[in-house]
Amino acid sequence: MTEPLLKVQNLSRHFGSGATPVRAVDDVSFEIARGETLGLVGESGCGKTSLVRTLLKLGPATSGSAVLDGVEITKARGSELHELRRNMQVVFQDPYQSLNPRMRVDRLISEPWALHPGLVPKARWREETVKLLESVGLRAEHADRYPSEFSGGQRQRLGIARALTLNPTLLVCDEPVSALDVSVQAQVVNLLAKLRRERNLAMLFVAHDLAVVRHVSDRVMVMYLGKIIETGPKQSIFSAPAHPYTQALMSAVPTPDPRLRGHRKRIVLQGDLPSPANPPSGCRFRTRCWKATSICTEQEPALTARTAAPGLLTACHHADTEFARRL
Amino acid sequence: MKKITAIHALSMGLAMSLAASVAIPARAAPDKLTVVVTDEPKSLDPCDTDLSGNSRILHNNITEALVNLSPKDGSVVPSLATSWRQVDSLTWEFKLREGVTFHDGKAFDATAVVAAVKRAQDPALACEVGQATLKGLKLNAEAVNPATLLIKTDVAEPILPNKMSALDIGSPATPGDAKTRTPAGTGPYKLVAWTPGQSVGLVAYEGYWGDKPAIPNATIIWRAESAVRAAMVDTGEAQIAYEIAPQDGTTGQDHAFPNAETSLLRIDAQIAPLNDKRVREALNLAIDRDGLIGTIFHKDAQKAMQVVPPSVFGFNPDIPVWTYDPEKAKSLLAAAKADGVPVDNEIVIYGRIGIYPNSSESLEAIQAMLADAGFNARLEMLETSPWLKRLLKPWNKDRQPSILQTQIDNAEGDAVFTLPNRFTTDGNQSTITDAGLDKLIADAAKATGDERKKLFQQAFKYIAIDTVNIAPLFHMVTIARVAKDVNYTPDVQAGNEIKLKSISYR
Amino acid sequence: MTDRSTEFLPAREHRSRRILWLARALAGDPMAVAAAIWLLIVVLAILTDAMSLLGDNRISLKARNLPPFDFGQPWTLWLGADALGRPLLVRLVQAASTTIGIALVTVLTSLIGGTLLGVVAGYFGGIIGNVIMRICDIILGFPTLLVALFGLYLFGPSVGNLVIVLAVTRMPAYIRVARAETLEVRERLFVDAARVFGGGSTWILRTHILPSVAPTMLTLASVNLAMVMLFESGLSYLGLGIQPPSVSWGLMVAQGQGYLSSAWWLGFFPGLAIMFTTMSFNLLANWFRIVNDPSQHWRLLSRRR
Amino acid sequence: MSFTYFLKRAAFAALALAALMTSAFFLVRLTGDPVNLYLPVDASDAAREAMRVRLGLDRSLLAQFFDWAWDMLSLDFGISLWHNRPAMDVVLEALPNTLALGAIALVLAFIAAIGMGSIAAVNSGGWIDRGVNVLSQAAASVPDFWLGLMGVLLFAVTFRILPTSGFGGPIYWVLPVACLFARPFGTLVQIVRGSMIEALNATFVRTARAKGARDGRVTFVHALRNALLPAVTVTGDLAAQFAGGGGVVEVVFGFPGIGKLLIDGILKRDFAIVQASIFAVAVVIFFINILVDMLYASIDPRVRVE
Repeated sequence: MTEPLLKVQNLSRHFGSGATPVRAVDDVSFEIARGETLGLVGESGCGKTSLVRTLLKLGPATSGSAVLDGVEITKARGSELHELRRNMQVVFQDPYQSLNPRMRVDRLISEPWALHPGLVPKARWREETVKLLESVGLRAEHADRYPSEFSGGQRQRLGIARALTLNPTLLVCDEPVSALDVSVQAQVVNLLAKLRRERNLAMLFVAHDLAVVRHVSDRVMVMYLGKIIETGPKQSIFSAPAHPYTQALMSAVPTPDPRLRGHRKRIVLQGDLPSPANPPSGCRFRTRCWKATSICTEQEPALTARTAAPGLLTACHHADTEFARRL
Repeated sequence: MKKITAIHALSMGLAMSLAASVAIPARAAPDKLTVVVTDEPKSLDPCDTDLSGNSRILHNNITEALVNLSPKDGSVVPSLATSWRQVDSLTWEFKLREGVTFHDGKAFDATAVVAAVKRAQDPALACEVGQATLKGLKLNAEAVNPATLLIKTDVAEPILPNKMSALDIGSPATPGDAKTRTPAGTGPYKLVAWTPGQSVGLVAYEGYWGDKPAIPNATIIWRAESAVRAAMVDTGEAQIAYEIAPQDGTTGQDHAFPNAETSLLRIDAQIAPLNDKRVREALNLAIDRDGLIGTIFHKDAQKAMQVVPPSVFGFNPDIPVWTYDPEKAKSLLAAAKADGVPVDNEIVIYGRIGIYPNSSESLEAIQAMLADAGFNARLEMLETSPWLKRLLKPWNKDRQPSILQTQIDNAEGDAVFTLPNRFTTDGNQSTITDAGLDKLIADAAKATGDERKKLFQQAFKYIAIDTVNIAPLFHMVTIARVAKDVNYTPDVQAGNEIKLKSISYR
Repeated sequence: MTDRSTEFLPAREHRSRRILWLARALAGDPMAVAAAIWLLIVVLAILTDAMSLLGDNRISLKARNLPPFDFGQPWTLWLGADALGRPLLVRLVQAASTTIGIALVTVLTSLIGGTLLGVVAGYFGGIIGNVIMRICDIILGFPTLLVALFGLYLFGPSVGNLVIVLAVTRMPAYIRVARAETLEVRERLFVDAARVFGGGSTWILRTHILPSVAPTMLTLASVNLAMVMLFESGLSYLGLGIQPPSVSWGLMVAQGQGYLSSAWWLGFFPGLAIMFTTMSFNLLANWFRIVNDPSQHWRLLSRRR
Repeated sequence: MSFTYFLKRAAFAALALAALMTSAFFLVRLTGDPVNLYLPVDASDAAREAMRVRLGLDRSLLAQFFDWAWDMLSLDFGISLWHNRPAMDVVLEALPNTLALGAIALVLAFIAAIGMGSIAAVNSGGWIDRGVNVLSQAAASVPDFWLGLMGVLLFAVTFRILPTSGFGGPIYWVLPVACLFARPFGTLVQIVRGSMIEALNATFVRTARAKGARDGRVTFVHALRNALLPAVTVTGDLAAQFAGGGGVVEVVFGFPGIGKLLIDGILKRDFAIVQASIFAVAVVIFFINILVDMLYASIDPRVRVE
């Protein structure tokens, strides 16, 4: 097996100090192979954004490591960090916020080149910009406009084009379509899928919308209160989720298969997300779990293969029984 | 026109409602008089009367001196002393007026004078009189009996009675270790109250030894602006206003009187190009004094040729006044330039804001006149404290060539009060060192009578014609505005005293 | 989200349309038009004087305090003559260049200094930020007049010192606003994006934060222009600002005070000039603020109908 | 407002005050030696030196500073050189005049501005609004000292219905108050008008209107409350400025207030007066700020003082 592109081990990100820090990301480990897309789902407030920001080095890691292409992200500084930036780029959630409204598109797109001199000579910026704009479905004349003159979907295309300027190997997409109209979402997702194929991009695709994740991901990871609670290949997760939380999330997704409609009962979770500063003992999900027993209070379940579903790792004490019942 | 009437009507209405509580009297009550001056007195201590702002309120109103100077000819006339004589070169005897009491009930006698003399010379109190008029002179007063006083001096002082006219006698109860704000004297008025920032109130003293004043209540207030002071007489807020600017002093109510001040520009004769006599002469020739009179200076001001007015003992009437001759000034400058004098160096004119009315306008005009004659002059107006730094020694060695606006006061009537400090080598304001002049002034100060007069006249002539370290401007006048119904004509001493007891309503 | 993009679509015409639109917006505010005209006249007058086209300005004691509105005189004397017989109109124009020049330089200084310090304090925070803000608190806590008095007594009342003192006393306001704006912009997503591209602090400050903060700061500066002018006039009036033979409007009022009852025009006209100019700056600042605030555009544009 | 909050603010204010007083100490001394001003020009050098020794000005600046700091701690502000009595006494005579002058002008300006501003806002865009706008802009732009001079010229010199200057009964207050009134009035009208127009367009007022509330009530309860908050803030700032003396106006009218005292104090190098005035003004400003905060909280319950 080749070395993964991104290898995250026991990564934690805590906010605040003292006795009860907010554990936004708590002891998370995962890998992304070259060209692979990993979907990351979870409710808002579960730590997705903190994880992304830590990986992008927009905030420091509290502990653990994340290695991209042999470079330790959490420790990178100076020119090493600067080089690292080239390999990992991001598409942010809000295309209205992530583009400086006072910069024209050509400046927006070429900003990364200005920061990495030597990559593309200044004389070719215009040409490259047009190429990129066309590759994301925009036209050359758009280069002379301001972001405010674009629609939401067009803006997100600009964001994507800008993320590709440095030709990264890993693209982090932080809920890239959740701010867009449903009709536009599909276009942008398709664009991302196309680019991924063309450029052999690895992606970390963050979303709370499972349908979107299903469309682009190879593998899926579910996060709850700063922890990964289930991860596995797309097929396994979508067809046979073992964790009750995953099941609850799935139940909310409209199934493309018409035969299954009406057969599945929608699971509505009770209660609010507990405070990450003071998570429940044992299994973190137990306060909202309909299957919780005493063991869930006492022991924290480890992320292990618990079912026969191939490649599926689940952190739930009751995952096996669930699987058994299904059969 | 219509608009103005409307505004008038509106404001009238507004004023009516406001005036209900306090109205301004269009005409003062006949028992009250308000005088407006420029500044609040700094002190009301009898030993500080060397400052005109203090002495106007105190001198001959609240406190009196042993003698007075006659406003007519400067001669010494009796006041609290009835007669005096010189016993020997170092001793003077004064006979004191009897039956005089201070406002606080204490009797006026020789011991009171002894205390006052001692107090005025106490270095810890730093009295104005002790440090200016009596400077360099040690007085030792002895009471022979209650009505006879002996004053001994450490050096011969031919004009001791003149000097005694500046020393006001306060009550023996005046504290010896601090200045007082509540003076008690023997004068026709006693102090009622000094409300800081607002006014000083006086009331006639029942037990005054002389004629009772016509107006029993007097108030002295102060305003910095001459236009405001002038307007106050018109509005009835005051009956007498001092130091009205020339542009306001044009009505029949305005009385101009010579105030013993002489305005001049002091030339720093030690710095090039001003160390060349031709340049200093050119400077004098470049100033159009006639053009300044009647415009920026009052029409009654007199062109000066020396630094004391004609009333001063030692004044020399034979010194020619500078004529206005810019062409000659130019040729003098050219001649100096030909000899390598750096006449193009920038000369600063240091002015003092408000030293007399229109002080900055006068310098702006003079600067323009100098520029016309080919001088490179820059004007800098200073506030009093930095101006004093330029006036008084020590000076910086590598200073810019400069001309300083100043005026010299000689109310005491003798040239000795003007010359030594300003024109001798040791003088703290002197820009010249001339051993001959030093000796001349020293000899004059010791001499008496005609000899004294002759020597002083020589000194003035020498300064005006040989050293030329000044550009004398004018013997100044002060303008006082007096309300129509008030009977008062200011005299030459009005700059330093308001003779309240001589004022009456018509 | 209002998207006015369709209004400006063709890129080439963007700029010229913007100017047109500004003109339209100006026309929508008649007071701003009047203000602009007044300022234009003042600027033109200053320029004319700079090219010495205004004619004779010599001292002429014979024309001292010549009354105004004597139209038989040369036109420069229509507003009368000052205490030294110089045409008041010419003096007013000369004073205008001092007064407005000082106001401009002061505002520019405090704008640049205050913005830089405020942005630094907001972006980096920490000890430097704290020190900057505490100094601001102290300066703001005490009357401007006092700070100015000290400054001018200490260093002497020259034009340069006047500018420094005024700039320093106004600066805290700029620092506070710049800091608050920076704190807000710093958290924007596009700043994060720039960081992910490898932008360092300097880059982010220069290309993202400063341009975002600038419009607010410019609005503040335009309001301050009027304030500084009034303040300079006050100081000059007190004898702490401009000194003769230089001239400013405030000083002219102060000098005119001595002629209050004999030649009222000496103090009247310069005061009027201060008022008109201050008012013009205020009105234009108001207009500028509205122009820069999309939610208030209607006020300017709807009036035309 | 909690007591601890007050203490916290007081502590900060005390620190700021200490910093200011210290800088004032050095600054006034840098403005020059008072000795020349207080002695006749003919005084001898020995007399000058004697006075320096008497005032302690011959010692090192640091030694003077420690002495001064010690006196400060015991609230001893020294003797005024010019007035020849305790500096704080002089200051405390002037301060009430200034405070009264400022308070009268501000209260009048505030009331007038609320009235004018709301009338303009209700008639937004109309003739009344334009008139008010021009008037308030002019008032906000007029130099107060010039207004004072013109007032004197018109009402005192020409019509002779008001005194030129000075201090005394109510009539002496008319012109100074009018001068100080102008700028706050102009500024506040602008603010009240602006925020009322905004508030009148805001949804909550429409809601209130939809509920059937009468127009007058809508205007004066909702919009006015909205406009009061910025108006109070600005008034507070202005009050703090005025506490330092309506400096220029006090000079114009010879009004015995703290501003004039301070300017005279600096002109006369009367260190004790300058320091005592700064101290008094700073303390007043501190209380004004607290007062504004309390007012703020009482107008808008959402603003919690913390």
